[in-house]
Amino acid sequence: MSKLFPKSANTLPFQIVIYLVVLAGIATAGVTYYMTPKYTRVGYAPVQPVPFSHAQHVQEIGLDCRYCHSNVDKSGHSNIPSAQTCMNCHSVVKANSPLLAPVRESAEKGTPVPWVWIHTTPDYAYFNHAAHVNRGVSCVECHGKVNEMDVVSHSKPLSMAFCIECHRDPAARLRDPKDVFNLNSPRLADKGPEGLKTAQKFVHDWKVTPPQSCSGCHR
Amino acid sequence: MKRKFEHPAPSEREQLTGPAYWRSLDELQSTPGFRAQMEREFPEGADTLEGVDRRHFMKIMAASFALGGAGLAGCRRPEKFILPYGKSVEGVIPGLPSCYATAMPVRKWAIPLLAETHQGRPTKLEGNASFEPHGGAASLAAQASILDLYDPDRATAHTKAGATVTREQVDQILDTISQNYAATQGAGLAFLAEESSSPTRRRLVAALRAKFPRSVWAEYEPVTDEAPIAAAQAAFGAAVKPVYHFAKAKRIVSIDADFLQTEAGSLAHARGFAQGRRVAKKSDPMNRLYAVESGLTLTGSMADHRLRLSSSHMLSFAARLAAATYQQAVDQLVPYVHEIGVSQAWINECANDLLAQKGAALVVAGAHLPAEVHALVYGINVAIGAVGQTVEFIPIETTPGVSTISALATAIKGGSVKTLVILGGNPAYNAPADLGWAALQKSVGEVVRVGYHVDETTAASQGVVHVVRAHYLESWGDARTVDGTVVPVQPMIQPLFGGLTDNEIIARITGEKTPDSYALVATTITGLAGAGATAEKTMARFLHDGVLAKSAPRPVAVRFSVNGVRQLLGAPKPVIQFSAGNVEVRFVADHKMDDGRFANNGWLQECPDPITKISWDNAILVSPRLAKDLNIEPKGSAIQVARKEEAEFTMGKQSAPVFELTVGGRKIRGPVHIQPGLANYTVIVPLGYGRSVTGRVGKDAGFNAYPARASDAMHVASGTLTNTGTRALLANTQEHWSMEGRDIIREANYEPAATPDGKSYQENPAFVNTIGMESHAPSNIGPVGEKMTPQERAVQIPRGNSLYSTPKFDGHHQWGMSIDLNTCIGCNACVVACQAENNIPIVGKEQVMRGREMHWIRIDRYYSDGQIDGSAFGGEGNKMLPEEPQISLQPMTCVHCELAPCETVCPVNATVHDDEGINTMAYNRCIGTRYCANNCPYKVRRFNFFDWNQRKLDELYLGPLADFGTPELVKMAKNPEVSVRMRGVMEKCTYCVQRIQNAKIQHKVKMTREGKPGDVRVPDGTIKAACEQTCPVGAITFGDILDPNSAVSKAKAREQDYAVLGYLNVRPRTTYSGKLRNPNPKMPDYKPLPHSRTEYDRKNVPPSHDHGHAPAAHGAAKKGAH
Amino acid sequence: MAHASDHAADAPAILSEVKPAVLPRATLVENNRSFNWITEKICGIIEGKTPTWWWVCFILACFVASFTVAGITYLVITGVGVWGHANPVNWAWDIVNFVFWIGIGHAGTLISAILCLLRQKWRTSINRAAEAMTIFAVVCAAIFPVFHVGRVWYAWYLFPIPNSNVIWQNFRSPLEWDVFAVSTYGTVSVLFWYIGLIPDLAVLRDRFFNAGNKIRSFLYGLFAMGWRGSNRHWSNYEMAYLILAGISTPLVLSVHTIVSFDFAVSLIPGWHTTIFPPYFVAGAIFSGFGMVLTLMLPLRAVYGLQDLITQYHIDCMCKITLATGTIVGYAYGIEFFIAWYGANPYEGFAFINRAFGHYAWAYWIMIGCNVITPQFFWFKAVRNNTALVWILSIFVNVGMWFERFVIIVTSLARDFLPSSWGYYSPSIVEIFTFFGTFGVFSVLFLLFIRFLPIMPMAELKAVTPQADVHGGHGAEGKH
Amino acid sequence: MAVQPYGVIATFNTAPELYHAAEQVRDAGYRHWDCITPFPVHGLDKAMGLKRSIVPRISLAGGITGFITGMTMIWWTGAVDYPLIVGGKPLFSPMFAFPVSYELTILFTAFATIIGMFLVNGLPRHYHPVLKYDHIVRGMDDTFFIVIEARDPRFNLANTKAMLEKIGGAAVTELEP
Repeated sequence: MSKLFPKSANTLPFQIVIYLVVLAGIATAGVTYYMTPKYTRVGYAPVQPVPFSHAQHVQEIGLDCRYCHSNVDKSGHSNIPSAQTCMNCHSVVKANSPLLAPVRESAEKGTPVPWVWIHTTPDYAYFNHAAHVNRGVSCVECHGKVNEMDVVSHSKPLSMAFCIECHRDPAARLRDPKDVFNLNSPRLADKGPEGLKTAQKFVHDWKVTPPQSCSGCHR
Repeated sequence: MKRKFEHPAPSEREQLTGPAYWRSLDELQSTPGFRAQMEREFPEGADTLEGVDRRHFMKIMAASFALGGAGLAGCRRPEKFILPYGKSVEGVIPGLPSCYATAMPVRKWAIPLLAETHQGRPTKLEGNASFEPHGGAASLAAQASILDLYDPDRATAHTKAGATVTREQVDQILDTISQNYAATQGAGLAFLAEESSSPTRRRLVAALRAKFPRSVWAEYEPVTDEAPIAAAQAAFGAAVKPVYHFAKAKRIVSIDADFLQTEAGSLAHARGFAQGRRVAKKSDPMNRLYAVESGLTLTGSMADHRLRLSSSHMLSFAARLAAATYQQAVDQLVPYVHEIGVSQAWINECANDLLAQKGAALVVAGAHLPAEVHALVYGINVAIGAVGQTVEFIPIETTPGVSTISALATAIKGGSVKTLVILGGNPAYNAPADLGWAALQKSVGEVVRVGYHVDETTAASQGVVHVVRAHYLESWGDARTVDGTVVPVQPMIQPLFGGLTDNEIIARITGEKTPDSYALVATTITGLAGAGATAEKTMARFLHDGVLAKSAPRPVAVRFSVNGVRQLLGAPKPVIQFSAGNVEVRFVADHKMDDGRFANNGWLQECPDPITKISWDNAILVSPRLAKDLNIEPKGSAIQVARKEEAEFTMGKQSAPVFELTVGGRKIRGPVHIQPGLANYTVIVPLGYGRSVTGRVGKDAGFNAYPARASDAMHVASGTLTNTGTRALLANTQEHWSMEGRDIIREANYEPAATPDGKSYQENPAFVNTIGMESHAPSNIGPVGEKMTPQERAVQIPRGNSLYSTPKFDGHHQWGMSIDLNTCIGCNACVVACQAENNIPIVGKEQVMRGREMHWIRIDRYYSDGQIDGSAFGGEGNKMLPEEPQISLQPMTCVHCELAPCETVCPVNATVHDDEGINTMAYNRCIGTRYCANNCPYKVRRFNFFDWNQRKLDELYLGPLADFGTPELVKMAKNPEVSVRMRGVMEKCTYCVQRIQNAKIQHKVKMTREGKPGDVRVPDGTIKAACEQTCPVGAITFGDILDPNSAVSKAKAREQDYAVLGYLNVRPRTTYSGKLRNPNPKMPDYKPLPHSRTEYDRKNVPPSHDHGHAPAAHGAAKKGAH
Repeated sequence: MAHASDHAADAPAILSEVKPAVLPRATLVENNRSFNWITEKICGIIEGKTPTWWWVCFILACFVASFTVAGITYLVITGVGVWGHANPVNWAWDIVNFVFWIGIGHAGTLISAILCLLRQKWRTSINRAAEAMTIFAVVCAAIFPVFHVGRVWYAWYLFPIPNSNVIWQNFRSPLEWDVFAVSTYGTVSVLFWYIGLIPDLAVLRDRFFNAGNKIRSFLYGLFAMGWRGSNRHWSNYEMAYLILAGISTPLVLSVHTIVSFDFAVSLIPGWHTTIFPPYFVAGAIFSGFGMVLTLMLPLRAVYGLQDLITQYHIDCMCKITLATGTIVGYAYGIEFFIAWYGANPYEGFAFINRAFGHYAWAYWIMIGCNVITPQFFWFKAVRNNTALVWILSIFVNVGMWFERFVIIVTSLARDFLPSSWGYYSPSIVEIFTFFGTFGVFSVLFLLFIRFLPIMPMAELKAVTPQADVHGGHGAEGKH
Repeated sequence: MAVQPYGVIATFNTAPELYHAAEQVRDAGYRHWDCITPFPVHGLDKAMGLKRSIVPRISLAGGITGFITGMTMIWWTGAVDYPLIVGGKPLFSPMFAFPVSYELTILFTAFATIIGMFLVNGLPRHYHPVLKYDHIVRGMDDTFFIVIEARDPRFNLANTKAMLEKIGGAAVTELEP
């Protein structure tokens, strides 16, 4: 009744609709971003008990990934090195650095160093390192340029979408098996004009058929 | 591989006060137990690390597990930690399991095993294939025994009069005993131990007896699984025991012997029996089993001719069979022959059959039968030429001076026992009732009890010292298998609660200061290996192989002594004729609980009895005839559209009348279950239930039958039944016993009948195609599909006349399975193996009664008697219970349909196919509509109605008011390769996809290393499903059907291979090989068709099409066969 | 409604000749009531003082509804195990109740849409309440499929929402079809109901304003969208209404067809039946009219609406009940025939077992209530006896619940492998949860009759004799 | 003169009166005018000379969109974006896509119809000069009105008023804007 509703009320419904549309859009976008691994994980860079710099160890000293993560190409699980491994060098180098106290303590007593866990897949998803690094998937594909990180941070979302993207098109992301542990190496497909063909040949010859059905990762 | 990181750290409080399951390093230093790990890693070098070096090495080892974190770090997610080894352990690669050889001791034999460990945590046991007679099989109990290791209710601390004592105090107590009795040469000291086959224990006991010659060493086992030595002594004049070679036996007579399940060596027997029974092609021979039994055992269920007879009448039967096989002895045997209601023709034809296969026939008698029967059976075996062929005799190592529990009881009564050491066992629960053991034990001044659980025996006397006994997976030890081969018992983990082994106790009392159980074993083994063998090499080899080569005693030649047997038989005794008022009572070891030792094992409690299908309970089993006489036969309904149930079900729960059983004035009460196939007036009373002092699982499950059992009638007695008028609910997992004339299990006789009907295997090996809807319907795969090879079919999925086409299955493998119904003995080992492998929870009796058991594989048991009524509305035939049933067993699990009906109906794509033909189940996608379970024609999908893993089974209905979480100890039992499912999701058999995936990955890694990266096909035999691996009869074959030479392809190529419910066109990847029966046409109880086939014909073949030629003709036309 | 004859007049001549038979010549609004009388009568219900009985009923209904709330809360926090489900019966009361409520809802749409298309003007006095019933029934129905899932917090997986798991729905699943069908049905029913309410809300808006109740006037006005009775609006409005009626008709048929697909598409004997769609739709109409009678007869008595819901209306509904009940009975028979004729032993057993097996009691309750009960409606004396009609309508409701129970539970309980045969019995939780949905329904319905016009005033006015611009002499005037 | 009124309104007591009056207004050539009725009066559209509503076209467009949306969505999700083998059925088939597409057709039609109806009617419009008329309440109840708007080219306050009175309109009143 027009005695109840002012004239301005006539534009209100339209405005409300506009607001609702905008609000719904923002809410959707917010949820899609903030509730996905892209937000919840990427960038996670916790403070570790020992300020270990991958950049220093890889770029300056030239260690191979497998020096420490020695079982990455044998086991599903990429092991974190024991303190013993650290002490191979650090019994000599910086032997008394206070920063290395937890490592020395661990090596001495056998108590583990409580490294904060960064890269993880959910409980029900099974990821196997050996299956990937032996067949041309470089560390860098999932972990980012760890070789340049002073503090390791979670650089890829590691969501199912992320995994599936590569499983659908492995040729675009594979490296020469020799380059798997060289995080600066280019992907096969990026190597010049013949690159993609080499990659496709690799996929064909090695019978690289990453599973896209549930059983590949969920057991 | 990753799950191990998810064990949350024990809170600080827990670490300080609660049991520390994973020892800290300090403790590690001071305990010798963790060396187990060492030996496994460096079998060769173990020796050099003895003593200080070894300790030093141990010192630097850190627990490999990682701890989950506490608290939240910001809003992202909980902060968790990765805890690496402090020092690397050589050979241990986190994420890869290792397997070590060990063995599970069972009374006087043992089951050699391989234990799969994940960073020092055993999670799964498999049979050790190095032990040839078992061929890598493990029994139901062996599969389940790993759960006992992680039993939260096991004894967790040494106690004295209920108060915790330290290990040092225990040592002190033992040392005191040793010192106190040194002077008296052991007078006043008594031991009561379990039977054991361990050479080390034998050696230690000898040393003990040498030091304390006046002490009493008694051994007691409530149930017997080996033939009495007295029989061999009488028959052969030697202490020998029979070792059977069932594989060589073409004709077998079992006299009340359940050699496939409860007798010693059952795994070897089952494997041998299956070899003689497996028929892959027409020319393969098939053995024939005659079973004479009072109960219905798994062995009886496999019988081609089955005779129901009271156990008390077995002597008479044996005498008649002996007379029939050895005419010369007739006169001497006549006095022992009584009228027991068995037709002479039956015995004569049976005997003729045995004699016709001289040298390839075998007669076995049940261990519980008196020595007289065994002696006669030895005679028969001699007569039919079995000795030296199908049965051999090996000498028994007798320990002189071993006393019995009765003698010990007398000694206690006489007041001559001051200190009693009870090693294992549970006499207060299972000693013969007439001994009044609990009271006796109370009268002994000092009792030291070595027990795994705090049980009735611990509770029986006040001041008892309870020493925690180590689980065999925590112990060093040894044992002999059924043929005498020595096998190691090797620890997989440091004793979780500081348990000790019997050997350590005995050694300590003998006076050894620091008994080291590894050293004790090493000494024995080195001694056994004979001169010239170096200790370290022997041990290394021994531990690596899991068997000590050539340690089995050689069979000895035996000579049958008629006189000895005549003496043993003595004067003939009259036989009792049983009736409803005076029934024969048989006390039998339960299929799962054994004598009660597994009472707190949830997997076993929940596993249904293979015959009765009752879980969580035992019941007094009575025959349908006796039930009628007792007036408890279920009434059924006026229109019986299906066969009448064998029990009354109210709201789907079996409601059993509770009876009082009186044996010699002693009374027990228990629910009565009607069991077809029993001797009319024999009641079967399974032991092992009704535990009053045990853990939460076993307490008050079932009723205790021991109080009715006296030392003069341990196995067979007579008694009376009276109805108490009350009822008890039983958790029966299979309500209906009849196949209803359906084509589910397709059976045929091996040999043609006298008047050939085209239905026998020899006449038509593809007989399965003449049964079922698909036998007279157009082919589901169409003419195009019929022309394809199985490999093409697996990939292309021809759709026949369907408008739809299936996307191609383009995986490198196509997985499939074949189950041979002809050899499956229904032992349930697969059920529990699957449970252990796949983290399948138990749900408790209440939930099983509702029908919510979670087993991914189950054994369906059907009876048939050929009496079913063909008409739709039923008839008189439907109203009777079978007295002489034929039993058909069928392992049923997800059959991985290519055109899976469950997948179609899932709204969220939680269950879809992978490209290798597996019907996958993504738990994390599942929202739990349960539509898939409804649409599964095989009903093999299981739903998590509650959070079985996180809640206590008695608090399921309390919701959030109940505790949440899994005990640490229980978590350790979980397989890290398999998701633990939460409530609200569906689950089912995955073909052990974790094994498949890991094998594929390992193969790829290996091939890449070897420079053959394109070889991605896993060789046949690499992957074994858990059920397949443990199956003692090799009934299950799994593998790649894309490879025409794989075992599974060959199994599927058998002409009798068929798909259950094939007409539904769901194309199961698991197919079944039809069951064959091999009755003797000359026998008076010969039936030309298996009962199930008769019932099928009655239900499905119109009377005009007599003799069922119609479906046969159709099938023939379709397949173009025969 | 008015539009129907208008458009018929515009249509080609042949169409006007093939008008569906308009058999009834009975009076739709009796005693020649004026427009104002209708307005006063219907608005009076809303504007009057809240009667005591309403409060009593409302509190009672809230109490009963709390059973559902409590039952569902307990279910969600504890697990589906609190219900009686188990292998092999994985669906039971939950889906029975779902199909039952959805079926009831169908009568509402049928009355408002199909009868509208068929120009059965007698629908006008009952269609508003019937549509409300539809919506409330769908609300009650939706509770079950939503909460019967094991992990209700993941129920959003049912909708194609893009997310980081990149996995989509299975559009082959009848359950997924159900998701779309039921949510569409709910939405369209609400829209249809709302569009019918607009003119009446405008009336209430104005009346409350005049009565000085600005708040209620504002609320009604908000939803009346500024309706002013403009004939230019009426023209579009009527077209929209007709279209909604037009799409609601195939919708209502498709919804129950799809619900029946839940069973028909499966392969369980007793479910796998091609006659399910028509049979379910007939059953839905049958149960729906049963429910309409059960609800409207007491309402008519309490509010004295005898002039609006006339004996003629009751008569019509009884006849529809009779017709659909007979169809349902025929379907029961045909199922047995097909099971026999198909010669599939599994199928055959499923039906024999239904009638004579462990659940025979449920089957015979179903037959008694669904096949025998409606046969009484052959007799005019019965149709004229309101009390008897009401009692019989309750039998119909009970019978249709048992029909779903028989189909779902007996088929699952004994399917292919006898080894997995079982027996289902409900737990106290699901009994109370179901019982509580009647409370939920009543709460909503009581709120509806208290705050919204229970009859469409505009439509009622349009069928009165005065509404005829050509000066007809009564309802039978023209058409 | 004061503000130009919105228009004039005339009251009619019965439907036939309104009907005949409407015919005359129509014949008088007015374009911006309207009848206010408590219920849809049979034949009044014709009497007012209204064209057939365009709502059905909007509905049709909605329906087609719905069907295409359904089919495309099912095809894209099942056969293009993430093909999975489900029950051995094809990745896409119009058979199983039909039920959902059908429901979406109906859903989109319903939304299009309602939104179309509101848009075509210019609703919601809570404030309107007609609604300010004191007696308009009865227009929802039992009385009929004709409103002729001032913006009509033929509108002339006096003449229009006179015409309305002539054709039987009672209480002819000016409406405030």
